[in-house]
Amino acid sequence: MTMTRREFIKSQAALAAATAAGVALPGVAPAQAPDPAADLGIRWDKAPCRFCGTGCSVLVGVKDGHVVASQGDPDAPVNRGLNCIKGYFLPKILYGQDRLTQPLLRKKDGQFHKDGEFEAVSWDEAFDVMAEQWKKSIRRSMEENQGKTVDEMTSRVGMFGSGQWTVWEGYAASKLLKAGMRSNNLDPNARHCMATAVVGFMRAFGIDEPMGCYDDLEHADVFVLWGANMAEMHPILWSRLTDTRLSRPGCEVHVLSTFEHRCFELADNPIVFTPQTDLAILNYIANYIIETKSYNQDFIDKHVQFETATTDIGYGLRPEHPLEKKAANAGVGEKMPSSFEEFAKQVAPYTLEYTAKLSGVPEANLLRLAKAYADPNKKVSSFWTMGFNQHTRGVWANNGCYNIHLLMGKISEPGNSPFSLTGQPSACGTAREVGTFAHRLPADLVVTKPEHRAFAEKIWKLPDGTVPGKVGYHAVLMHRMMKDGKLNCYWQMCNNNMQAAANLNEESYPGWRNPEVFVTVSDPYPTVSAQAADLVLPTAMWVEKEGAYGNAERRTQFWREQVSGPGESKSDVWQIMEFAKRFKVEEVWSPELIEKMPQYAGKTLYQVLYTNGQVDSFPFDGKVVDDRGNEYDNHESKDFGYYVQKGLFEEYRMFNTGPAILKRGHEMAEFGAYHKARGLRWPVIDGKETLWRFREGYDPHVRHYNPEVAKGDVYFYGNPNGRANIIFAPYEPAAESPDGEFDLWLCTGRVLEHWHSGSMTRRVPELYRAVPDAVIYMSKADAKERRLRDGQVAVISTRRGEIKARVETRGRNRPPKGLVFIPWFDANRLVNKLTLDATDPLSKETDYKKCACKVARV
Amino acid sequence: MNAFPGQTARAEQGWLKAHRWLLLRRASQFGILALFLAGPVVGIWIVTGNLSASMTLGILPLSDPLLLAQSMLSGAWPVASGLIGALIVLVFYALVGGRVFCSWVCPVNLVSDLAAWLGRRLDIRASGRIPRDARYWLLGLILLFPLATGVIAWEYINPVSIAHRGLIFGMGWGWTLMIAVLLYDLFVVRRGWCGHLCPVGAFYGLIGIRPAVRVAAARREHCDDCMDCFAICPEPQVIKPALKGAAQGIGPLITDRQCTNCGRCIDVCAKNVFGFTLAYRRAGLGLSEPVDDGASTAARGAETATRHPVSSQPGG
Amino acid sequence: MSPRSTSPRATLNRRQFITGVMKTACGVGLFGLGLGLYSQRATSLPAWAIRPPGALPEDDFNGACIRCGLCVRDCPFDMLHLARLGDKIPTGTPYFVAREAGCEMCEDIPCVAACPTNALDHALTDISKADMGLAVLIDQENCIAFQGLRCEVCFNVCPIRGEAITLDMQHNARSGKHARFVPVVHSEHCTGCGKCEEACILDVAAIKVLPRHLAKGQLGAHYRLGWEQKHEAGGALVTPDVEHRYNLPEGMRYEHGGRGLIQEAVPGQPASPIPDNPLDVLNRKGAL
Amino acid sequence: MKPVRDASPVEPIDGDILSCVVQVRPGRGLEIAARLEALPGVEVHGGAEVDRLVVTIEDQVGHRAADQLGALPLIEGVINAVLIYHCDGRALRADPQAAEG
Repeated sequence: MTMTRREFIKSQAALAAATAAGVALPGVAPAQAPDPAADLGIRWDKAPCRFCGTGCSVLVGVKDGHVVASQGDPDAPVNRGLNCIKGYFLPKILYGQDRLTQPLLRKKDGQFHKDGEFEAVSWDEAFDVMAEQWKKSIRRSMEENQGKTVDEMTSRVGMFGSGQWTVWEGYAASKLLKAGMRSNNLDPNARHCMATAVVGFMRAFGIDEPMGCYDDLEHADVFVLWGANMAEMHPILWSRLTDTRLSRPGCEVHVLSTFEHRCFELADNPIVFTPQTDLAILNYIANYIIETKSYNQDFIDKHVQFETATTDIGYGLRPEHPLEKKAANAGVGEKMPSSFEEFAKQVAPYTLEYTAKLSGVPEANLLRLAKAYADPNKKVSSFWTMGFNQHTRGVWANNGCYNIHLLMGKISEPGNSPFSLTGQPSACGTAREVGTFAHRLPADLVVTKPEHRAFAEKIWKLPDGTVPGKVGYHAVLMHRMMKDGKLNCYWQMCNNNMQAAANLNEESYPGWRNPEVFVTVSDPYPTVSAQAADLVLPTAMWVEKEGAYGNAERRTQFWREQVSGPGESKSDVWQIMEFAKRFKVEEVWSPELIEKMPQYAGKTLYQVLYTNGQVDSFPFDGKVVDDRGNEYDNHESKDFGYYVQKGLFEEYRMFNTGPAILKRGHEMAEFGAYHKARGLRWPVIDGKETLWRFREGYDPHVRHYNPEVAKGDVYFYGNPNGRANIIFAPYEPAAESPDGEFDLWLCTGRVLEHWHSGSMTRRVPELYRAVPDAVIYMSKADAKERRLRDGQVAVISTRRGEIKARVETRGRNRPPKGLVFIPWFDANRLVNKLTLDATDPLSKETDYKKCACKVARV
Repeated sequence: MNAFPGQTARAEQGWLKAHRWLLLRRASQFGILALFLAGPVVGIWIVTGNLSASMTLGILPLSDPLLLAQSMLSGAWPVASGLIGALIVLVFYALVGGRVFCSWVCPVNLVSDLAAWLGRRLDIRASGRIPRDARYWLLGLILLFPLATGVIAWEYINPVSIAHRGLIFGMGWGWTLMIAVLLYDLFVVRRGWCGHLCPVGAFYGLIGIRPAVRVAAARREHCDDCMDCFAICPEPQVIKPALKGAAQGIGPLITDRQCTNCGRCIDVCAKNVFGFTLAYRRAGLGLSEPVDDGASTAARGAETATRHPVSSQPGG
Repeated sequence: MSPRSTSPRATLNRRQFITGVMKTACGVGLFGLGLGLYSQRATSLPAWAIRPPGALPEDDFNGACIRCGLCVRDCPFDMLHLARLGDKIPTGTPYFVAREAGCEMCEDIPCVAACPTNALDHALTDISKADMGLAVLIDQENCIAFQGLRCEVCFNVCPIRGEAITLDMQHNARSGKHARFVPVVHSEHCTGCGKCEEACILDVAAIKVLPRHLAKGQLGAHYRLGWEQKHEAGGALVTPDVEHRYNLPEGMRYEHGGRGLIQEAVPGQPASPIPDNPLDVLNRKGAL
Repeated sequence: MKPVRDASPVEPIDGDILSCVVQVRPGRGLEIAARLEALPGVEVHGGAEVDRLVVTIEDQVGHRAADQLGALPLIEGVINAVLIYHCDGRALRADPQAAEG
């Protein structure tokens, strides 16, 4: 880093002298001297921001094949020209000094070797070695699958995708794995962030994705934040929420969290509760609503049904783990029907006194929160992110919030909205809608249902029975299977799971470095994952490829390829399709399957999956042109000879748009429309966006499914009977709580200045200077007890590992006594050596927010 | 006359004897500098700060009394460690001999010795003439400044502190001052700076009231008038009374405060006329101690200068 | 000492002595004048050079500091420098440049402890009471937080969090539905440590530490801010009004100190004062 | 931000950086700029066309930036070299990596 600092000072010196001499310096960064002449010749085009799920739109300025500037898109409805500090530095994230430009393979004297040193290789050699490994594993899988039915097939190859993939990257990967390799071991890192929300939606509404949109921010009277540090994680939405709070009389903000963070600056009702007791608080509010009879009886009678969840469902640990053995119904997600009266009885024990004592929250605060929900004239919007989702009972927490909104009928209308915020830019657009989960197919279809598989095989023109019926390995299971040697090929794309997955010492690292496993990582930078991989593929990022993201309010936004990637880096779509050329159908499909469609015999997966008359049905004449006559490159379409992105998107659209689709409600506009608009919020029915779903007048599907629906009424068409489910679930303790030896709660998360594992933002000098290293946020009392002074290095350890970091007692986060918080962006302080890989057994999403740790002087 | 002072001494008594005190002095000057530089350069922190004030091993404070005086005159009351440091330095130099600072510690001495050596080698005759007591006036002036303006003006251009601080904390343009002193000593006035102008030297001279260590021309009867000592000595006027004062009954002890105890006369004298003497042994040698009436040395110095105009023009 | 005598040689010596002394005196006097003028210029401190914590006011500091560098050595973060001859700062005195490295506000203030001459006043024991200068958010046009972007880096790095810099949340008139999080510096808490200037993410910092006399204005002695006086006094300075009563149409309320006229939602009474049926208005009894 | 042109061939030690404006005789900007470039650690950033060269000098092994600046006026054709900005090398040496726990 000193070199860039020195260069920075030197350019400062030159600039100072130049201004003194009144001389204009050629070549000094135009950002410094924004004279108008420099702005000529910049080509501006729109693109969604690379970072969080808010989905701000920016204009990217390109000159001489280089991104030289960016600006907030003034016409974008989400951010209207604004950005957060990460968005401000978008042009710089492409140009880290150590950008990967060539494939790197571990080799010892010329041959691939698990413990060899990385050497630069060509794309051909990289894919040859990789294909050889994958074919070896697929052969073993095919032998093991001899005689098994489609529903029992397993596979030894897998892929770990991302909520930062573009829509078509996810779609191409899903086809390659599920159809091509006949393996359901495809899971995205959205498993770590949104899986719980998905299961919550499916259990309550039978259909995924929030029913509200960002406009709720301008219509709500009360905002309730459950485990969501919006001030830092969704900065522009927080800016809009703050504006409503400042300008709308009587507006209240309630913030619930296990520690005090930046949102507490605006909190009218600050609530710091003991980890895991949010379940009790949710049930208390439901109880309060029922006791005071302020529920919306009419709404409940017409639109709601009651169920109760199976309890004592374990913690998604390894089967031989004592907690898992102790659990009566480990992993059972079954719901039993119940009634309003039974629900009332079930929530009755959660009185104000009981909940206050359990959660450690003063009764006055709980009462005020419950009153806000129970007041019929107050529009309430609840927002939550990882606090609810990364939680061993996260699905119950999600459903707990829907219960309250459904009891009051405050849903699917401007201002009344239980809103599950998405962390990643395209966890919705790619992971959830395209369905790159181990159990999913596009448009809410699932692999376990034969008719869903048949529908997919029909669209993909594949013999029936190609797509396996057994759910593949989810994220946490993948690492366990690699450690046990059952998953032998692992391709991680567009994320950094070695730094992101929990329990690094006991699961992730042994898994990746297991000699029987071949790990490929596609990434623009040498991340911690790349260091632990066997083959590293240089990847084009963000505007170095044409892409599409879907943000948290169902808005799909497209962008064109602005600049080409450095050296030989290629986009993920190119890598997937190029890799598909290495496999003949005979090497991956059983002979019986090939017989069903003999015309495929001898063909490569590339031909079967990507030149099937649909993906390659759009010609490409060498360049993409916009309506202002600007020309853009498209390296994938140039290499493959057809408009790849359009082909993939239009084929994907056959799943959610068109007359004979299985699941309505996800309709999208055609490819060209998205280049002309700042994103459209689906379902897009004959060109018109849907703002609030399930509400007659806003959502055309309501009238379709329930022709006699009253004007302005709701109809939850996700479920067959149009009713949403209120599901009761009790409070159950966390997987690991503080005890004698490990006496503190450990919570992990993010900071405003850095994105995820910091591989992009820590390479921006200004962001590194603003927040250099991860620190342990502690209360002054805890620090004093352990004789730790502010800024002093301390060692923090759990049963699984330890790291060293400085103590911060006067920073942005102020934990209560008994809890510490560490951000996980620092590659030198791998926080996930500490965390426990316990998950919500229903969604299989890891709980990064609670485990037991201790902090001591070094 | 020798081609260069000390030639015969070197021939007769060997190179080492002819440079013994010089080497010891240089060792002391560079040793002190090394103690200061050990911290920033090597990371072993022995002495922090610089000659203006320092802290040795975190326990021993030392501070420059003249500078502290100026600071106090400007109205700032120093902290205990500052005062103790100044007292320690005062007592030390009072005992060891006032101007020992000039020859054994001060970095500028290297420059003025270099100038003198170059002058002798290249035979440049710096014939400028200014009174040697100008330094006392300068001393008075620099003490006056803080009183009048509340600012230690002298420290802006004091080559002594700038040189030493420059070597430790970064020279900046300090090197221009060093070159100025060199050129002034070389071309304008021989021993111009240390011998005539430097108020720091004047101050340390005043401190040395009853120095324990003094040079004495104990064997002055062996002197063969080779004039080497006059040529080498930075303050030649101090030698005459001790060397040639036997007739007027003046003892062989060099009592003039200007003597910096540099020991060069001992080195270059082939006849071993000169030697350091310690106070308690002086009685034994029967060396008379001139009664000092405490009159301002300025007057005394001026008188000796005028009475021996010849002596201020050394032969060398 | 030769006996005082009036022989010609003696008078000659005396005259020579006096001329010698006068020559020296004039030479030194000239030198003093030069040094005085130079010192006048040299004592001017550029705004970007900041003294360590506890430093006396600049003029006293130049008198007290003996340029020893002990504070530079004892600073654990190595961010103090001694001015060199030729820098535009009084030679040898300690300073730091906020943009390069700000003062880390150590609780035990090692630099003050090391100072032998009270140039860094040993009376300073609480670092948050230090006064090295005052941070001023000068360039509101380039500061992206003023434009509505979510930056707040200076607010986040400030060692006296939430006191020296607070965020003033304002409606973003341009975007119409966002809020601006505007950093505001409070001079009574800001110690001028420079961490904000160091961390500012702009290429040239928009927030800079300036000497207090350059940064601060001064409210006229004849005027006070009413609401602050009331807050400090804990109550109204003059006796509060008696309770105000008003003639109001039915269904209307008036809050004296609050929102003024309030339309009471009387059940059955139409929300707007104008009834739907025009006849109600036309046939209303009573004066027009 | 396009990086500033690479430093001259001699590898700069972590010393001071200073920038100055060098006034040259009319019309000889380019010629003198080339000559200045030859000096170790010296880099001309522009201004040759208006005879006011914008020059940065970095400390090199054996060549202190301050000395170089002093030497500039001696070059034939150079009227004057004025120091504009001086940055102490140690400020640059505070390597953020070194500061980690």
